[in-house]
Amino acid sequence: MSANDTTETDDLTLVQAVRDGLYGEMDRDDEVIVMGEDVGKNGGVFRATEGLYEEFGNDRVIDTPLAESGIVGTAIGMAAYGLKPVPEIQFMGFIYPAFDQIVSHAARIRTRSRGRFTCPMVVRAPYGGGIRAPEHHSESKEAFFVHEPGLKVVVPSTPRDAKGLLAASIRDPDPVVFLEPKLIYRAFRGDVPTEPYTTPLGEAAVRREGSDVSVFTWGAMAQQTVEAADQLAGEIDVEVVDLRTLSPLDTDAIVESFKKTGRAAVVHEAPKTGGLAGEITATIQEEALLYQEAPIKRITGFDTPFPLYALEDYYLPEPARIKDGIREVVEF
Amino acid sequence: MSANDTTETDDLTLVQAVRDGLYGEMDRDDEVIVMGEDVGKNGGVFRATEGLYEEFGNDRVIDTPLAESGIVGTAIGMAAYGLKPVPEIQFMGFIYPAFDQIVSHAARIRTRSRGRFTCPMVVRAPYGGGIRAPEHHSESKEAFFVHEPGLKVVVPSTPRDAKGLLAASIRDPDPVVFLEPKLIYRAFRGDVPTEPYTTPLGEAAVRREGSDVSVFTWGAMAQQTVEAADQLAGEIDVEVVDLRTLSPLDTDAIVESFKKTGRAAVVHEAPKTGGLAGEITATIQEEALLYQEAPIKRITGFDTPFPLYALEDYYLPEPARIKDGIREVVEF
Amino acid sequence: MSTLQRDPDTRVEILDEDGRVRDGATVPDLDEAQLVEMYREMRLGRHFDQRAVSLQRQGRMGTFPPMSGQEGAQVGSAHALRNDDWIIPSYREHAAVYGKDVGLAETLQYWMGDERGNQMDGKPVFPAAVPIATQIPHATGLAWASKLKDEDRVFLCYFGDGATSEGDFHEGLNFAGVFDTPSIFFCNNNQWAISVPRERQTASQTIAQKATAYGFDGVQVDGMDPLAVYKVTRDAVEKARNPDGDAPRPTLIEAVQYRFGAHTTADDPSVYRDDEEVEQWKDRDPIDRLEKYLRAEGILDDERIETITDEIEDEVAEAIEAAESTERPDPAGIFQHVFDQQPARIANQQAAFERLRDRHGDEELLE
Amino acid sequence: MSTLQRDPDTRVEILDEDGRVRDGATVPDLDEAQLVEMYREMRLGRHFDQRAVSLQRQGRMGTFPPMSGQEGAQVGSAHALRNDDWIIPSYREHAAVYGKDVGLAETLQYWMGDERGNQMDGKPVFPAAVPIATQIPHATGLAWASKLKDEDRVFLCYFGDGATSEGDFHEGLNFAGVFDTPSIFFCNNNQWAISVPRERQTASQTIAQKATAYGFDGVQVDGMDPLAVYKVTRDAVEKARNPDGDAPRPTLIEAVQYRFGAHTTADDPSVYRDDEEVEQWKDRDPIDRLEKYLRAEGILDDERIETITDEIEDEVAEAIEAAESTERPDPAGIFQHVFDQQPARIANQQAAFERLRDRHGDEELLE
Ligand SMILES: Cc1ncc(C[n+]2csc(CCOP(=O)(O)OP(=O)(O)O)c2C)c(N)n1
Ligand SMILES: Cc1ncc(C[n+]2csc(CCOP(=O)(O)OP(=O)(O)O)c2C)c(N)n1
Ligand SMILES: [Mg+2]
Ligand SMILES: [Mg+2]
Repeated sequence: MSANDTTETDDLTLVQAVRDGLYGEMDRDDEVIVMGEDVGKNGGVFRATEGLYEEFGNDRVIDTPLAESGIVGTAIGMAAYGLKPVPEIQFMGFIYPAFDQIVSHAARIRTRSRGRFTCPMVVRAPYGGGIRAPEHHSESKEAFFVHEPGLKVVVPSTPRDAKGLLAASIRDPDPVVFLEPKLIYRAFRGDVPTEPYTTPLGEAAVRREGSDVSVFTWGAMAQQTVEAADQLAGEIDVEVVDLRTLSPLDTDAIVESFKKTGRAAVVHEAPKTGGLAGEITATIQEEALLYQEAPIKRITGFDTPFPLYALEDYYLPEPARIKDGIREVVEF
Repeated sequence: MSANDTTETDDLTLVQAVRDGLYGEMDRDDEVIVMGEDVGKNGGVFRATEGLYEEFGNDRVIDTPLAESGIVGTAIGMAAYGLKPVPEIQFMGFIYPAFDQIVSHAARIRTRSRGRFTCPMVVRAPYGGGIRAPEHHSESKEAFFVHEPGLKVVVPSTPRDAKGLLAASIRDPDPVVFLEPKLIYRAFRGDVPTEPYTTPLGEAAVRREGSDVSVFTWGAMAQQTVEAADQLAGEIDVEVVDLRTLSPLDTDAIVESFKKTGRAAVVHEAPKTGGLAGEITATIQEEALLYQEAPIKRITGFDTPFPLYALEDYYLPEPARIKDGIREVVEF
Repeated sequence: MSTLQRDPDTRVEILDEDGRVRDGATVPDLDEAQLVEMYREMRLGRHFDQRAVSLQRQGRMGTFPPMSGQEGAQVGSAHALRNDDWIIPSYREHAAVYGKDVGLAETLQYWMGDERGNQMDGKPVFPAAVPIATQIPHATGLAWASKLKDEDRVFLCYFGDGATSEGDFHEGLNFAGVFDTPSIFFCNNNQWAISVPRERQTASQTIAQKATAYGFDGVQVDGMDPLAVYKVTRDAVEKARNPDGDAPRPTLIEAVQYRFGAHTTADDPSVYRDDEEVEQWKDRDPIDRLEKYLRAEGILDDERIETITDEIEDEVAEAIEAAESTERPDPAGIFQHVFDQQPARIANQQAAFERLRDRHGDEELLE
Repeated sequence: MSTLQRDPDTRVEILDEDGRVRDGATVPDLDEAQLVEMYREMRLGRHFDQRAVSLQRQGRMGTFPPMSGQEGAQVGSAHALRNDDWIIPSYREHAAVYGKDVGLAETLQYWMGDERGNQMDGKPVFPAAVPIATQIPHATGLAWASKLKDEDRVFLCYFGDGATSEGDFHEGLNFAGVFDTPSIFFCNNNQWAISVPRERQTASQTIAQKATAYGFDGVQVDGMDPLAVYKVTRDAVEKARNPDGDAPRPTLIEAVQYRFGAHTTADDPSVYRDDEEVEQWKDRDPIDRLEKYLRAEGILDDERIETITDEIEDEVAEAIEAAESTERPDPAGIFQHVFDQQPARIANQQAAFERLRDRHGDEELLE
């Protein structure tokens, strides 16, 4: 049930759309529970859960103690017992205390109980840099979760997708790590259908059609990339594919775009080594090597810890760096 | 100081060589401390620390409480204070409770204090499948650590390397995740120089020269790959490169071998998606696309949780699967 | 509630080492059939344990964690639960989950490396937890969800003395305190975490006193006295189900006991502990003590014991037969139950795998 | 030691809300100069706080965590340390680390997004810890290493009430108990973890009582009474340095206090707490209380206070000037200090980055 043009819409920021998505799913399904640090009365440190506590009460919008493993671990128990918990981790940099519960348990409970127990849980976390935040508040480590079988990993880059992908994630019977690009939480607004709807997981979206080169990206970098592509218009005809779901990857969409252009770049904030650009590159050359006309360029964060904010804008790929990378691919 | 032919040697298994390496480093440097669960009187569940407690006493060979974050977290404090702790994590599957301390602290303390505090710590963990072990005892998730800037990741595949790489890791001023392929802990013996020596980090080793195709691998898979290569002799001339250090990667060795053969496969136990085969593939096509004659084949574990042991031998790449993969590359 | 509200280092005890009721102790209200069933399950557990260890020695099973010495704590506590109360075990509670109708064959199947042994369909039991203490937050979450659904079930979570050092123990118990979940945290303090003795695990005098940190009761019980364990657990169940006014629902029970055998079949305890210590604890064998008590009460005699012995031997033999004659799991199972819907990538990997098997045959692949 | 060995809910208090010595309380042995210095540092802390918050409002600094209300706990505890004793802070201990000669300019530099502010070369202070409770195991490890080196230093670790819920709190304190490290775990219980009140953080009545779980003393102190904090900390330091027989070295101190301002400049406390509550706690302002006491003792008068006011205003103004006039960090710093020796890959990335900067200039890159 995708939204169409005649639907009633609101003009929302991405974080408002997240909130709207939570609201809609909680409203239609009593089993959906929001939990985490400061999600209740405070409405979340980014206001992503604003008003939910007042609307649904403290049995369904739960301020927890400050303990990420406890949050995700108890949520796994709740999910196994038939609820649909949506734990919030305040920043992705603080997801690691819960890493064991996510990779050893959430990801595996279905397999190891041969389908008896499942984990319909969505772990939400704002991620990424660029907002002058304190230390440990700016990392992008989506690759960790993509490498764990049994998890889905979803990253919206528009308000409309944020609501639809979140709804789809909550309705999905398997655990989803839902990463929200906080740099663009409030950067712009977009039309968001008022009624609940889902945007299917596992499907990439072409944000900009082009014939010279395909650029694959997600999250806050989708905006930077479209901007770079627009600036290159006339010079280079860039196709921008927003992957939206990082696990499972939409290999078909990647390969299809690449077969058309024969050239590609991947843009992500995460460090280069071991980042998903490698996975995407490997996938492309497995499936479409004969179409390949140039090395696939990885335009990414550096292999260094994310610097404190005085230097963060140097760390993050921005249009100039993206344009140079794209030119390199095209000029090869 | 690498071992040469006239050196006195012992005939050791890989795990004995690890123990020998620990002994040698503890003996030459009072600041080296071994700590972890059951490493003391019990000598480690794999006997990797056997006799060290008796030799060096309980101030230097420390049985800790059962708490991985506590083990690594206190080791970070000790390392910052000038000691050289070598914490053991009993199995890689139990490293995740310490993941936050490893990625958020060990990896970053040098950067974030601008070099004032460092973390000369080696986290040892047996890893990988194939020994009919219980659940959570067989995973290979080296890619998680490779994606974290500030960490080194080392995997020996021979007794000689085990001792030399461990010594180099302990002497290295930065944190190292040292993964020991437990499938081959006792699978064979090899000559190991009696005296302490180091095998440099960051240098791959060509285990078998060949001209048709390069196969990159590490850990227990190095053995399987050499076996497959030997079986292919006559039909296909396979070069086997054991990467040994996964971070920093020996890009030069990878590219050099690839430029010679123009064809490659990567063999690892870890799940395919997000595994290091992707990183290696991306690196190769960045540096040597014009030499590439076939898609680089990823011969890896599946994108599924590691099964309980009744099926584990189906999960792990073995010579038949490796040979088929190599043939595919060559026949492309 | 008075059994629970006591100084945490006063241990609850009922039977002495010779199976006599201690001065001032009250035997809990259990009928003969229940007492005999408890005895039978402990015997069954002990015998199962011995057979399982020997299966491992013969290469018919992988690593196995035996439980001899710990039957009293398992059986005593499991019997205090209502049928629909849940057990969230670690990896050593073979006798406790049996009390929830998990067949011995299923337990064997799991330790024979087959996930199907972890399924326990329809039974109020969570799968075995190998990563230490990680099941504790799950247990809190299950209890919490049940409370939110307005049920009146109780959730009993087992773990060892070593597990109390993990962060997940702390977080799981703290959540239980804050959300007042119907939880029992049952620590099988068997004195050892592999080779690490209890007193090197924590500097606290008892494990029971750790409950102070979470604002609910902690109680120590003689874990080798099935009647004392039953009593303490039943009181904790009562309180969890029907809390008395503002009394918090959760309880931490420390059942003091001993593991007679190795940590697992991969362990050699002679490296780190003396036989004498083992022998001393064997004097408190929970089976002997209950047997003596039941004989003295006229509930058991040689004849009934012999019948029980025969029955349990048959039952274990049948379970082994059943486990070993179960068809090996289908290799395709690797690719199933990863997600509800199989993604294309996994489907492709499965297809490639099947081609590989066709090409080479399982024999070559597994050689 | 008697200050520490008490019922954990008996709070150590010396000054009352009007700065008068409470009945039966003994003022710790501090000379005039020390008392005035404590007063001055609290005043400096308060003023620094206000200026820092306004810098943030003016866009001259990023997110900043203010500490108003908490000066008494920071200054009182830091003064109980010897020069070479260590502080392992969280992110809010601006006044405590000042006591270890970390300049205000360095603190500003860190919050202005420049790692150099975290260096504190030569000072016995660990870098700020943003991930909650993660510094606690580090603190235990530092103390342990020092003990292994046969030093007699003490290591004081700060954290908040919320931090006590994290697994790392549990593991860090448990290790300290087992290895008997010279540690003080100082909980700045300011009643709130962002929007979560103390009583929703844990069901335990006090935080001090959590020490029971680790086998060492826990003590609650009026954290807005710098003299009481000093006394309790000094006793804990004494015990850690020179333990009395078998007494365990570590101590958990719960300093009960209040954060007057927002959690950070990104927080709006009016959403989750009432002004009345804030006002009530303001009656216990640690600065007012010490000032009244020192006036009553004849140690301070209007004139000295005015001088102090002028001095601290100058000192803070200079620190701001210094921090703002420090050259921005070199972008190449991103690539430095990742490892001792720069690997080739990072060198290549740095070279590519420099080419990018050459090509475009910083202005275009940062636009
Ligand atoms: C997180 C984690 N760390 C380490 C291990 C390895 N290990 C398995 S059992 C065990 C000791 C457990 O001791 P305890 O909690 O006392 O339980 P017991 O085995 O005595 O019943 C250890 C260290 C593990 N399974 N999980
Ligand atoms: C591991 C982790 N989780 C979440 C956060 C986000 N966060 C920052 S401060 C804070 C509250 C801390 O409360 P408390 O421990 O009481 O210290 P206070 O800020 O009150 O001094 C939270 C949740 C974090 N920094 N680290
Ligand atoms: Mg134990
Ligand atoms: Mg607080």
